[in-house]
Amino acid sequence: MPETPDAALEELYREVILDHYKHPRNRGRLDGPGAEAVELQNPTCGDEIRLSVRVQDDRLADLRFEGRGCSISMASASLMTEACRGLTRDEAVALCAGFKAMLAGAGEPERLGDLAALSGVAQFPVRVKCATLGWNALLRALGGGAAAGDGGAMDA
Amino acid sequence: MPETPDAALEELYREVILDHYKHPRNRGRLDGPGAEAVELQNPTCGDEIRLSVRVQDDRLADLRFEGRGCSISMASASLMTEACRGLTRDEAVALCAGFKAMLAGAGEPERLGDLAALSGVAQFPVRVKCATLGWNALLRALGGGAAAGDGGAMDA
Amino acid sequence: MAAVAALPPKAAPFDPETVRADFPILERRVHDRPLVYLDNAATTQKPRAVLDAEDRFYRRHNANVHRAIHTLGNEATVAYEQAREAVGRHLGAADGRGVVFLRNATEALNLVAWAWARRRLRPGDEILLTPMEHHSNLVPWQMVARETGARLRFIPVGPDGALEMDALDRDGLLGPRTRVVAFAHCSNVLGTITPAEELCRRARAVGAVSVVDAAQSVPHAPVDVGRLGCDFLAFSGHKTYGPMGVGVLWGRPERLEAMEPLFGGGEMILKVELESATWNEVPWKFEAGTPNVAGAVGLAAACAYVRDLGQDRIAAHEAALTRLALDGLGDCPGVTIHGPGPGSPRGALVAWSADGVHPHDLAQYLDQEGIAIRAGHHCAQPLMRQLGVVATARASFGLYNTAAEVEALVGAVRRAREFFHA
Amino acid sequence: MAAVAALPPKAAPFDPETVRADFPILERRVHDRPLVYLDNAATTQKPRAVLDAEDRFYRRHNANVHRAIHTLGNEATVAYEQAREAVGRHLGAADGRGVVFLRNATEALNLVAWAWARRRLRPGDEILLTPMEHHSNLVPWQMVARETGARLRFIPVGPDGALEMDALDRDGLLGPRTRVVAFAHCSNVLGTITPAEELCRRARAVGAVSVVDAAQSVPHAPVDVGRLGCDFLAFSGHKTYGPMGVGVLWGRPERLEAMEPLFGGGEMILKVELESATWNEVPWKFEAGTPNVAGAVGLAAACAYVRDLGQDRIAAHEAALTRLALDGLGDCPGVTIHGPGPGSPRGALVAWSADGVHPHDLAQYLDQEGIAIRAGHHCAQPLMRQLGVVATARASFGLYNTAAEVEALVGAVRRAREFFHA
Ligand SMILES: Cc1ncc(COP(=O)(O)O)c(C=O)c1O
Ligand SMILES: Cc1ncc(COP(=O)(O)O)c(C=O)c1O
Repeated sequence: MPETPDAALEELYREVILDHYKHPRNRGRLDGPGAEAVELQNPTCGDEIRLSVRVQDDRLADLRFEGRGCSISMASASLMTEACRGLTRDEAVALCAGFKAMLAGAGEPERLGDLAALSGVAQFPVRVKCATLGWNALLRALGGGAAAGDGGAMDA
Repeated sequence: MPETPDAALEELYREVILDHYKHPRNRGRLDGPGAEAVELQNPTCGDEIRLSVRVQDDRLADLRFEGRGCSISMASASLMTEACRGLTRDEAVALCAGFKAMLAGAGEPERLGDLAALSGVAQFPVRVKCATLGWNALLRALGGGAAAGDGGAMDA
Repeated sequence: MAAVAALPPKAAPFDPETVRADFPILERRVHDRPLVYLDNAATTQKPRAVLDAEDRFYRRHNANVHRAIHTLGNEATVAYEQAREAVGRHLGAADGRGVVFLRNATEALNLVAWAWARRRLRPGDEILLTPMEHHSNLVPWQMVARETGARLRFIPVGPDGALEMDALDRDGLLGPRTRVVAFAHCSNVLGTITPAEELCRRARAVGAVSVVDAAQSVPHAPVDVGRLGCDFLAFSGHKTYGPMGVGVLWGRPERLEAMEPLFGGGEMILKVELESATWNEVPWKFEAGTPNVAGAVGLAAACAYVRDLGQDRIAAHEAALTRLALDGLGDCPGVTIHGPGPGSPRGALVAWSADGVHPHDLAQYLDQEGIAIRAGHHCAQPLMRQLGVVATARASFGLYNTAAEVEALVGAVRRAREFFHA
Repeated sequence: MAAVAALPPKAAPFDPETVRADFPILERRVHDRPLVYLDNAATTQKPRAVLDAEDRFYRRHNANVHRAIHTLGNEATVAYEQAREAVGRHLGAADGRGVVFLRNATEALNLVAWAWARRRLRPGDEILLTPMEHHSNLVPWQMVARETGARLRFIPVGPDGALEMDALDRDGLLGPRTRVVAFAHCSNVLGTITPAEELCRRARAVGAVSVVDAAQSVPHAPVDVGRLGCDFLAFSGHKTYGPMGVGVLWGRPERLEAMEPLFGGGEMILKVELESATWNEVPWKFEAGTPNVAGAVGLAAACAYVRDLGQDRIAAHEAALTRLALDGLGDCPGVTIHGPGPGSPRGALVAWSADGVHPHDLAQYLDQEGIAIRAGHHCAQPLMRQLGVVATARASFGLYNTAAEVEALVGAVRRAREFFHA
C-alpha cells in the first residue's frame, strides 16, 4: 500500500488514465458489414458503454466506443480500443485475461504496455468493475464468456 | 413470585384445576332451538374447543363443551360452563371481563368464586391464552368481541 | 416532517460531540484519518445501546417466540411483542397492532405490492408514483402492473425537485381509476420532502390506498401515521440507527385485516390441514417463519435512543448541517446541487454533480481523506435520467455528524477538482 | 446425513463441557436452577464467536454493500460476499454463487414456491410432499397449488415414521405430472431422516425439481448439495448457531438463472426505466433491498465454529444424547415415543406423548426445574392429526448438551407424572 493518501491516489489515477479520460481515443460507432455493437452497464453505479467492433478476417479491424462513466471505466475502454486494434479474436481474448489477472493483483503488468497504467486499480476492489466494463463488452461482442449482468428483463 | 419451583407450580395447578381437568363438567354438545356452537383453536399450541350454548330469554340456559388441550384450557372451560349457567348475556360478558382482568394480574379474584383457582395463571403469561380459550369461544357464541384468530381462510 | 422548515427546538440545542462516544465505529480511522461518515442515507451507524440490546438478548433470553412455554421462550416473546408496541408508538400509533416486522423497507413495499395490489388491481386501474422513487418503491409496482394490467402514472418532479401537485388534476393523474398512491416521504437523492398528508388525503378521497416510503424520513424526524393519514408506511431499521435485517411495514389494521398473507409457514397460521389452512390474526399472519427477534429488540432500542435525545433537536441539528453543506458545496466552482434550493424543506442530505469530476472519482478521492460519501445512481436511475446524469455524489447526515465534518467535506471537494485538473 | 447410523468419529470424542463456556447464555439460571436448554430444534443458542463477529462488523465495518466506493462500504461488501462463499462451501458447493441470503428457511421455501413454481405450474401438475412437513414447507405449496390449479400429493409416513417409498410407484405418486418434490431432510417432530438422495434422483428422473428443507439437518451434520443432488435447499441461520434474521436458499445456479425474482427493489436490478427494469445477475437478483450483512457474517462465523469443532464429532455426540433420551424416556411409564425406533437413523430430537399429562403441562413443570423443552404442534398440525394427538412434547439437542442434562430431563418427566397424578 502506498503510504500517503495522495500516493495511493496517484497510483490509481496515473497521468495516462486522466489523459485517456479527458481525451478518449476511438470514440464513436461503427456501421456496415462485420460491425457488431454491444451495450453494457455496470449495475452498481450506472456507468454505460456502447462498444462497436468490426472483425475482418478474424482480426479486430476497428473498435469504437461511446459511454458515460468514471475516469477508470472510460480510460480503460479507451486504452482497450487502442490495445486491441489489429489483434486476432484469440489474441484479444488472451489480452483480456491478462488484463483481468493484473486487476486481480496477479499477472505481468509489464507485458501489457499502456494498459499497465491501470494496475493501481487492483488496490481498489470496488473499482475493478469500472475497469472491466469495456472489456466485458468486448468479450460479449466476440461472442464469448459470461459478461456481467443480463439475468433477464422485464417490461411493464 | 412463590419461592420454590414447587410452590409456583402448586399455585398454578391448584387441586380444583387438576380436578376439573380429570373430571370435566358439562362435556358434550347441545342441539335444538336456541343452541349455538362455536369452534375455536389456539394457534400457538393447537388446543381446540367446541362450545355449545343455549340462550333462553336472554339467559345462558345451558353450556356444553368438547375439546382437547392442556389442564389449564380444559379446566378453565369446565369452570366457565359452571360459572356461566343461568347468567344473562350481559352478566356473562361482565364475568368474562372480570376473569380476564384477573389473568392480567388485576381485578378482584375473590369475587370470582371457583374461577379464582385460575389466578395463578397470571404468573405465566404464555398460559393466559390457554385459560381464555373457552371464554373467547363464549364471547364469540354470544356474538360479541373479536375472539382470537380468524384472520381468514384458504382452501387449496 | 419539514426537516428544515420549522425549527425552534424546545430544549437546549443538540451537541453532537456528546453523542459521538455512543457510536464505537466513529473511533475508526480510514487511511489514517478519522472516519467522516456521510453515507447515512445508505445505512446509519449503531449506537452502543442498540448493539447492547441485541447482545443482551442473545446472552440472556434467546429463544424462539410465540410457541414456547419455557422461560426463555416467554421472555423472548415478551421482548419481541414489546418491541412491536414500541415501534408502533414511535410511529404515533396507539399500539403495535399495525406493525409487521420484515427484513427491510424493500420487503415491506413488496408486501403491499404483492399481497394487497396484485390481488385487487385490474386492467385499467392506475398506480400513481413519482419519478424520484427509490427502485424499491418502483420496481415492485412495475412487476405488479405487468401481472395485473394496471398502469403506472407519475407525478412530475419540477426543476426545483418538488412534485408538481397541479398535475394531479391538470393531467388527470389522480381519479377514480387510481387504486394506489405510493411515494417517498423524503427523496433519497434530491432530499425533497413530499406533501405526504395532502397526497394521502387525496388518495383517500378517490378511494385509493396510500403507501408512504418513509425510509428516509423516519430516521430524521417524528413521523406520525395518524397525522399522515396513510394506509401503509415502510421503513428500514438499519437506516434509523437500528440493526440490519429488520424493517417495518406499518399498516392501518383494517387494511391489514383485509389483506391476504404473501408467505405461508410457521407462525402465520391458525389451523393447517394437508390441503388447506386458515390464517392467524393481524399482524402475525404476515410474519411467516421465525422472526428476527434480536433485530426487533435492537430496533426498539434505536427508537428509544433517538426519542431520548429528542427527535426535534436531532432534526434541527441535521438541518443546520444540511444548510452548511448546501452553502459550502454551492460555493465550490463547477458544482451543481440537485434538489430544492435554500429555504425549501429538505431532508438531511445533499446530492450534487461536479464538472469534470465523475462522482466515483470524487468518492474515491474523498475516501483517501477518510470521508465516506456515496456516488452512483442511488437506486434511482429514472431520476438520474431526468437530471441528465448517470450518477451523482451524495452526502447524507446523521445525528453524530458535526459542522467540522461538513467543512472537511467541502474542502476536500475543492481539492478534488484540482487533483483531477477539472 | 445419517446422524445416528454411521458414527466412527475420526478424532477424539467430543466433550461438550469444553464448549459450554463458548455459549454465554448457558450460565443463565432459570427458576434458580441451571438452564437446561433442550429446544434446539426451535432455535439454537449462539457461541461467542458468532456474537463477536456481528459485533465486530458493527463496530468496525458497518456500511451498506455493493454500491459504495468508500472504505467501509468496500469492507462490508467483501465481508458479505466472503460470507456467501463460506456458506456455499459449507454446503459442499464450489463457491457462493448458489447462495441467496434471505430471512429464514420459511422465506427461502416461499421463494421457490412463488418465484419458481407459481410461474411454471399448470392445472393437473403435481407437487409431491410428505405429511410430516413443517408448515413452512406445506402452506406455501398449498397457496401456489390454489393459484395454479396444481395438485398436492403426499408420500405416506408409516407408523415407524419412515416414508413409504414403495408408494411412489405403487400409488403413482411420482410421474410425469410431478413438477416439484419437496420434503424435510429431517423431520422436526419425528426426527426421521428422509432418503433425500433417492428422492432427488427420482425427482430428476421425472423432470421435477427437488426442494430439500434442511432446517433440521444442516445444524447437525455435514450436508452436501452435490451429493444430495437437489435443485434447491433451504435452512435457517438461527437454528444452526447463527443469528436470527438470516436464512439461506441454495439453488443450483442454472435453476436460479431460469427463475424470475420475486421482490423488486434496490440491489436486484441492472437497469431501471420508469416503466421497466432488467435484473442483476444470480444470486443478487433475489436479494432486493439492503441485506442483513451482519447476519450473514454471523452465519459464516457459525459455520466456521461447527467446522472447527468437527461436524462428524458433533453428530456422534448428539446421536449418543438422542439414544440416551430414547432409552430413558422409553422407560418412563405412560410415555409413547413418536418416530423411528432404536436402530433407525434419527435426527437429534425426540418427541413423545405422556398419558395423562398434556405436553403444555409437562413443559410447564419442566420449566420450573430449569429445563426448556417444546410442547405443541411443532408447526406440523397434519402430522399431529396422523399421530392422533393435538400436541407432543419434544426435546432437541445441540452440541453443548450433556448426558447429565438428558438424565435431568428423564428424571423430571417421571416426577411430572406424579405431580399430575397421572
Ligand atoms: C423442518 C423445518 N422446516 C422449516 C422450519 C422453519 O424455519 P424458520 O422458522 O426459521 O423459517 C423449521 C423450524 O421451525 C423446521 O423445523
Ligand atoms: C427512499 C428509499 N426507499 C427505500 C429504500 C430501501 O431500503 P432497504 O434497502 O433498506 O430496503 C431506500 C434505501 O436505500 C430509500 O432511500
